[in-house]
Amino acid sequence: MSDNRMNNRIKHPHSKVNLNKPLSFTFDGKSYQGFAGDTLASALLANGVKVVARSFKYGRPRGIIGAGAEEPNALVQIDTGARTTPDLKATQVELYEGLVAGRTSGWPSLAFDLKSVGGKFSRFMPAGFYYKTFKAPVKMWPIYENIIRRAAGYGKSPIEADTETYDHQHHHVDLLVVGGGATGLLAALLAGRSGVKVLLVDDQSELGGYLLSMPNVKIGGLTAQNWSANIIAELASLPNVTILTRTTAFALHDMNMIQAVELLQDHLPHSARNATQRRERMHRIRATKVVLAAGAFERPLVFGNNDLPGIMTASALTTYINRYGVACGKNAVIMTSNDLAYQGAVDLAAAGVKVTIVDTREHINPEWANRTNKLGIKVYSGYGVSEAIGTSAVQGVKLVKLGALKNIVTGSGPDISCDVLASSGGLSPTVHLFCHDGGRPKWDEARLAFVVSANGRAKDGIFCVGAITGVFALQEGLAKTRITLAEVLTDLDKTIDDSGLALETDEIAVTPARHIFHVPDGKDVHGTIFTRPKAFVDFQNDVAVSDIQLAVRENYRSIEHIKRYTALGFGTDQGKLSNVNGFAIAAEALGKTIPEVGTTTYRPAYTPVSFGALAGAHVGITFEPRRYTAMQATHEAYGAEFEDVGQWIRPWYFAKPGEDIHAAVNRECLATRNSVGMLDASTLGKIDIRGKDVREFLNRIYANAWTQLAVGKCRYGLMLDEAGMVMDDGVTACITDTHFLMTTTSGGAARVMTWLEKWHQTEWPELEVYMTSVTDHWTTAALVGPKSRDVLAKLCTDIDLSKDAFKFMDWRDGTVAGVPARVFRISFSGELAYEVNVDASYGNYVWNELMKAGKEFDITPYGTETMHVLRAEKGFIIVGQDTDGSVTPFDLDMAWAVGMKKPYSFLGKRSLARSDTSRTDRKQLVGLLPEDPNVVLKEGAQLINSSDITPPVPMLGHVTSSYYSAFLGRSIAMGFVIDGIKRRDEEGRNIVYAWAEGKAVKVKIVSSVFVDAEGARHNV
Amino acid sequence: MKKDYSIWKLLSQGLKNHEGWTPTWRNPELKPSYDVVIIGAGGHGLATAYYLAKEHGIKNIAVLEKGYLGGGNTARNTTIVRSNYLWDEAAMLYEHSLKLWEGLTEDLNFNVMFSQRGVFNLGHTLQDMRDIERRVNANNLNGIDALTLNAQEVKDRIPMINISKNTRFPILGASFQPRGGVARHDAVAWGFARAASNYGVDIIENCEVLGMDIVNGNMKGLQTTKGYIATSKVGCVTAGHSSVMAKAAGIRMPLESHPLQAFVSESLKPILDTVVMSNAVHGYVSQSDKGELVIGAGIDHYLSYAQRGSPHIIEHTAAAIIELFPMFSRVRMNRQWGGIVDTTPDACPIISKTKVKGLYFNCGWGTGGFKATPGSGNVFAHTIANDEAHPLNAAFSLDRFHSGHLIDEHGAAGVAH
Amino acid sequence: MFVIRCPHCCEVREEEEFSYSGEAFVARPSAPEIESDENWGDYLFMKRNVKGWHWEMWGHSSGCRKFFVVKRNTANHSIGGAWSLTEARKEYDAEEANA
Amino acid sequence: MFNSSQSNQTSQFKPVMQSPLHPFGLAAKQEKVNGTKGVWANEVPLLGYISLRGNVQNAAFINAVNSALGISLPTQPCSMLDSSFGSILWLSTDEWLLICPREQRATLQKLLETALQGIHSQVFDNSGGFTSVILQGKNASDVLHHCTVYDLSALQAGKVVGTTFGKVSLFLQQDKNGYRLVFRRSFADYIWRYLERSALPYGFGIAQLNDER
Ligand SMILES: Cc1cc2nc3c(=O)[nH]c(=O)nc-3n(C[C@H](O)[C@H](O)[C@H](O)COP(=O)(O)OP(=O)(O)OC[C@H]3O[C@@H](n4cnc5c(N)ncnc54)[C@H](O)[C@@H]3O)c2cc1C
Ligand SMILES: NC(=O)c1ccc[n+]([C@@H]2O[C@H](COP(=O)([O-])OP(=O)(O)OC[C@H]3O[C@@H](n4cnc5c(N)ncnc54)[C@H](O)[C@@H]3O)[C@@H](O)[C@H]2O)c1
Ligand SMILES: Cc1cc2nc3c(=O)[nH]c(=O)nc-3n(C[C@H](O)[C@H](O)[C@H](O)COP(=O)(O)O)c2cc1C
Ligand SMILES: [Zn+2]
Repeated sequence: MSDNRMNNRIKHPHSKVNLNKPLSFTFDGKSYQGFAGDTLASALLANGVKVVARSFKYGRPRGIIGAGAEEPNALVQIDTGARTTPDLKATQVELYEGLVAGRTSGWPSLAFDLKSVGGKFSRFMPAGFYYKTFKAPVKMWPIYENIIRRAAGYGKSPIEADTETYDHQHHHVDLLVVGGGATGLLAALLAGRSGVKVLLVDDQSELGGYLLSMPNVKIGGLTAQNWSANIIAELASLPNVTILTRTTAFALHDMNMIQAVELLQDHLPHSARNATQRRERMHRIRATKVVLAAGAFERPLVFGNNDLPGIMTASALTTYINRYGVACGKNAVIMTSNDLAYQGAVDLAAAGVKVTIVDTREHINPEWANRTNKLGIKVYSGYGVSEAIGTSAVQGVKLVKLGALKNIVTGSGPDISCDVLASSGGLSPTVHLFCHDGGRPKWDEARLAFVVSANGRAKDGIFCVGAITGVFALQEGLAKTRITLAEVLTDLDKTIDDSGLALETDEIAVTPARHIFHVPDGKDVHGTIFTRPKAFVDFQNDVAVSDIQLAVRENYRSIEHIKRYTALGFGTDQGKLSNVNGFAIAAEALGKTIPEVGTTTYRPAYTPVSFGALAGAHVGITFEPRRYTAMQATHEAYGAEFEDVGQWIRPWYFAKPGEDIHAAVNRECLATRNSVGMLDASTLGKIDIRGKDVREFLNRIYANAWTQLAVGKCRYGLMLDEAGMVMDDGVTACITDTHFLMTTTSGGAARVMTWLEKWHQTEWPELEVYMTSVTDHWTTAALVGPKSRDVLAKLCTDIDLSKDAFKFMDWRDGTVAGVPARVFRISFSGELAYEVNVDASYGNYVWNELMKAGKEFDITPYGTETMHVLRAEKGFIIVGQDTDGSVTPFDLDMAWAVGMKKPYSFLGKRSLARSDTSRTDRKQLVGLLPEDPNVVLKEGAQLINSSDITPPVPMLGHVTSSYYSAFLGRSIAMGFVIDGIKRRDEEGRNIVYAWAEGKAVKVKIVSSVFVDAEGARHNV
Repeated sequence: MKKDYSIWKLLSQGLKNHEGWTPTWRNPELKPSYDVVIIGAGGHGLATAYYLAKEHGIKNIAVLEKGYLGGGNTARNTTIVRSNYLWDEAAMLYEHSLKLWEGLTEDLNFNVMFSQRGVFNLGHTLQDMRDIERRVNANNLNGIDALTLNAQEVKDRIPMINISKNTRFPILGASFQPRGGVARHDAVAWGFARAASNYGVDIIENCEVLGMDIVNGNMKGLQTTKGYIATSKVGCVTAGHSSVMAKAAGIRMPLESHPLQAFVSESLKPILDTVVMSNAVHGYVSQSDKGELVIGAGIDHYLSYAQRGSPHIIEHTAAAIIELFPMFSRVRMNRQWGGIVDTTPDACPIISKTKVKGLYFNCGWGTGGFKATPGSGNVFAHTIANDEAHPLNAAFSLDRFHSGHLIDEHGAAGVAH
Repeated sequence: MFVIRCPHCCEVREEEEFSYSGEAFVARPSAPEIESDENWGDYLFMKRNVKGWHWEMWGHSSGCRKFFVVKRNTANHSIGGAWSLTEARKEYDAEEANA
Repeated sequence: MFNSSQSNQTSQFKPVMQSPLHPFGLAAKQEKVNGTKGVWANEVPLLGYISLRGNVQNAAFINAVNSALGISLPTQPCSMLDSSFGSILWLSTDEWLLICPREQRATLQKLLETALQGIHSQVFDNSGGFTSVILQGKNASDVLHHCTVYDLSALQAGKVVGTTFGKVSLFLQQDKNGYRLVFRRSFADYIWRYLERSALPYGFGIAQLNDER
């Protein structure tokens, strides 16, 4: 090719890539070709792309290291516009036609990153250097910080709203198997055969796990591929088994609640994506038993310049050749401390790649020696790679001879050239999920790994099989899976059926690994200005061995401190490759053993999960419920603006064309006071209470007394919490001696219902009462104003509406517009008013009939704002606006609503007598009149004694409610003032200032009843 | 105190392979007795020890920590710092703290990365806006910077925010405190540890207090996993575990320990340069200097000491963040975790003497005590040293739960912060 | 996030169906008026806040709306049992008697 | 037979009832259930709902209810009963919901009230407060799995459970070839939209419910 790209693609008999289906894609602005079955990573490697990223701190060039979820370097930005997604791992991005991938680091380009200039001074930027500098002068910090921030971050957040959708799905299964590798497949099959409900999830596009990378192994005489194909086919035939691929179990919570996210569309070309389908689905799986078969990740060995592009893990190298048919170079060096790397080496050599093995062990497995020998692979045993050579890609390695017992350099070795370098330090089991809810892995020195035991958490229903348990040999893993599953199935009252399953393999028996994590280089730079080449532990965060050593030197001795000081394992890979190396290197620096050092805490997410998937359906219109009344459509048609009241949506005001809120509210208020208005009051909570002890119950629940309330009458009640603070209010009607109907505030209904039930069930079960929420049953139209009787009379002939027959605070049953109705003569405005309650099915009809009937009186529907003005004119409180949870009835000047003589100590009563609550100079609710009648105080204005503002200014209280009263032709307000009730009546002390928006406004403390103090208006 | 952290030292050490750096805090042997023992090496405990040594001249102090220092809530909070509380008592205490934050990096000679990028508290209902107005006015009268913004003004400052009226909880406005911001949580613990250690304070990690030796109502000493320690003054600063300590002292506290969770996204190029909090939709978010979105969730309502919470809380928070910032839907959560917060009935802390002479408690910071770290340590040190409350914490005594003089900050404290 | 067996619905249900409702067996003083401010304040606000086995109330808010008692380990979220209020009282009293 | 207050009804009025899902105009959109969509649903509008509370320990209560309704009140947790008048759902140890055709609710209410005279109990005509939705189709249970945390495999015929739906609660039971969802009026908008959204991937149709309900 013209820009001398290398083609690393080979024809491989087992490759899962379909060479007949080429796909074109772009990366970092350049076009490339890959094939169906490729990941972005395999396609880039096939195209010989080495540098895919620049490192976070030092701007060093970085290449692809892994082949899956463990990848720390190859973070890419996929797609553009509303679909752009940052920080995906190229190793997990499936290729599709037209895929557009961008880099997430490197400025101005991948080839040259400005950070790398700074990176040249990396010796001055060790772990935590920012804590020691950027301090002086103090004023400069924002500027320093700005520069630091400019260097921050990988990918870019989308800036357009997401156009794709997500949802959740709940599962309840007998057994969840996490991981569809050889052991997971076997586990699922054994369970599936027993008939229990099984769910198998695997994060990859295809089942098989690491078997996909080791096609040459034979299981029960079958090739790995055929063996798994058989199992998959049988699983597919079992109706009690569900398989989800591309599904990552990312969190395990209490009692085996597993969250897993399924990617449904990201692997499809745009043209094949379906707008009615989800982009991702989050599964919430409640499993009686869980089998973790999550496998393991190979960790690389740590050595100088180990971050050069072209350096990867041995299993990644193996995976690329065997699964994707990509040889990552022409001349490979593979360093290992164990047997694992040999299979890949052999496979690579068979594909024609020159391979050299550097085995840190003195003695290598004779069987592998034999095989490598046959293929002409040179093996250096007892050597290690102390340093990689190269600038923007690996070009060779320096070998050192290692001590036989200690990890020290005992001699020098040759330099070997290569274009790809792989290493294997052993496997690190994927123990993450096991640990999310408190499980801990154990160090196994023989396996050189933090492992989890097969049935160590059996009592929690969690079992583990395969590589996660430290069993790395396939045959042993399969055999143990069988044993573990027998145990699981016994727990589920089932027996195991393993007929026809051959589990023996043709693997080469494993010989012991060497305990080595960091290859020494033998250099002594102590006290000199010379440094070692950096040996990286955590690639994503540029954490080098020297950083860990520095942290320890500075007394960051807990592994959690080391993590936090160096950022080890902090990246988007969460240290899948780096953590164990870090623990080991820390252990060495601390002079401790690895288990003494321990691990950091494994937390969700196992791999990152989109906010969209977490949110599921709870976005947009279904974010949170909206509750509507039966008249919603009518209100909308009438031009209402709405207000949230708790979960309810209520009309706020009904603006006519050209009106603003003020004009509309003034009009609504005047119409109501002068003729008739109507309010949708359906949202008030309503609780039907029955039983012989209702009165006693109400006496205990409410501050006021209920013993005397006669049938046919209503009464206002104040509800206190046990601390004596007002929590709700409303009118309760006596229907019969044993039947009451309570109303509550709109926002407080559910809380009150629970409150009543709780006291009844827990404290007073002896009281014979039942209560039922009837809020939704009743639709309530409040007909308010001097003409309300006239309007009602047109529709209601079976109730005598006359002044004396149907008195203020009475209720009556009858019909309104031909519909059975319960009518209350109560008033929240001080006007003659009726609240008409009907079965909500008729709600809209009755509302409209009332509107028609009121037409001749110019009936005016009004919303919550006008309701607030009208009630404020009368000095009525709104709980939640004029109270804030710190207000007693006495503070509200509502002693009349407190029955101090009731025999039972009603809820909150005792609290009213506490030394602080019983003070008489508390903040008290009063009326406020601004000196200038045209000035409407700001709700939330603070009240102070003088207009002199020199902080701190003592505050007396604040304005809770404030309106322009069209009826009075002036502004009015309510608010709290220390000792306000006394001050109100004391000339000279009754002036305060309301402070808001930088202005102090002179205000007079007055009674809070501004209109009709005698109550003449409602008494007509 | 030695103030040897500087760019010059860094450069010179850079040339010497950083071999000359000394321990950030000493690793001393535990002594058999101390004048004052602080239980809990979180930010508050370490700050207390620091100010005891620095301002009250007490030298023989130990801070005991059952795990690693700074590993409690200090390690797991979303680091929001602000002082715009409603009631005078709380506002003054948090403002005292905010002032100390402003000089903390210099005072400790440790860059705590205190970044005054401003804090928005969004309002979504008319009542939210009334409460905001009330709080902002109170703040201004207390000399605390704060302003009320309408929805458009919020949008002008945070261009990505969704102020559409069609959302479930449309943004109607916000309060904004420009001096608020975030700080690097770990640095705060380490900076105080280093400074306290320099004053001779012994910080003992992996030392759990198991029991208290109280004779006739007087503090005599502590049983710990490292043995008995004689002391007549104990400051208990154990956050989520305060009730456990109280039980050891034979007293009860008005505390409930709940899980509070948070999560971070993957690291992104800077996109959000301030702190946004919303009580109505239950979420808050800022972006750290490393680039991850740091997002706080709500509490679980059950008691827990397990340092993890329920996933539906996190799910809801993700939804809330999308409601505010629909473009973050494709951003991914990298890690989630939980802390144990000690909540009080009035969402205000307890900084108080107790019935036991020589035993002091500093707790109840609930979801929002990180911001108070320096101020809390400062007044608590005073309280311990003088056996009498500092004027700024007098109102935060245990007595208030008997007198009824609660300082109800639920409105300003909101979900969590 | 746990599951709880509702003693009234007699089924194991997801945590989300329930609401936590505080420490169980907090007795309301029978004669509040004679209690000192201190005792009353203790009743109102002081909590055991146990680390370990905790007797607590839950309400089956999405189900039968009944309050009942759960014994739960707050250190690790394991559940020791769930009983109706009356049954729980017996269990609790027995446990207190043994302690 | 009839509500006493209806007797003096004047004839000039023609009361119109609207069900909670009326704003969605479902009647106009309904079609015969067919294979093109995975999920079918519709409201069964304007049924009668009677809330009943009483003490199962009290034989008088049980007897009164049983003889009034001619059934044996379901007292097993989460059980329900279909009867000639409709169904009766156990909601709690002392709470039931009777669902019946609208025309019958007054009769039933009266019967119950009369029978329960003097017995501690509660009978409330809650008909305005509830509605029912029938959910059918080959993906009916799939769609519910998106909406509720309940384990539907435990929901055999004859069972009713109170559980979550999105962020609200409802009662859920099996229905001939699907499920019935019973919920409160004010949540109807949310529940319907949530259902619609959840069903989208399967195809969502408004079912013609051709039966006697
Ligand atoms: C998720 C989350 C988000 C938060 N967000 C914010 C925020 O944005 N802004 C804000 O201001 N606040 C926030 N907070 C609250 C804040 O973190 C805490 O209020 C604050 O950190 C408390 O500090 P501390 O020093 O008192 O407690 P901690 O840091 O918890 O320290 C207490 C220490 O006591 C130790 N200890 C306990 N028992 C013993 C014993 N027996 N012996 C010895 N040692 C013991 C513990 O191990 C711990 O280290 C958040 C909290 C959480 C969990
Ligand atoms: N050389 C290597 O790197 C390597 C790695 C793993 C396994 N192996 C070998 O492969 C054989 C089979 O091992 P195994 O079955 O234990 O493991 P495996 O690695 O073959 O299978 C595990 C599967 O689980 C998936 N997975 C992991 N975490 C997941 C999660 N949270 N959610 C969904 N899917 C998840 C993985 O992608 C993989 O497909 C053994 O012989 C083992 O030693 C080798
Ligand atoms: C402000 C803040 C930012 C964090 N950023 C990251 C991060 O970028 N990557 C990460 O892995 N964890 C991050 N964490 C979480 C920690 O890794 C860790 O989960 C948390 O401190 C709780 O400790 P634990 O999980 O060890 O119990 C962050 C924590 C805080 C408080
Ligand atoms: Zn129940």
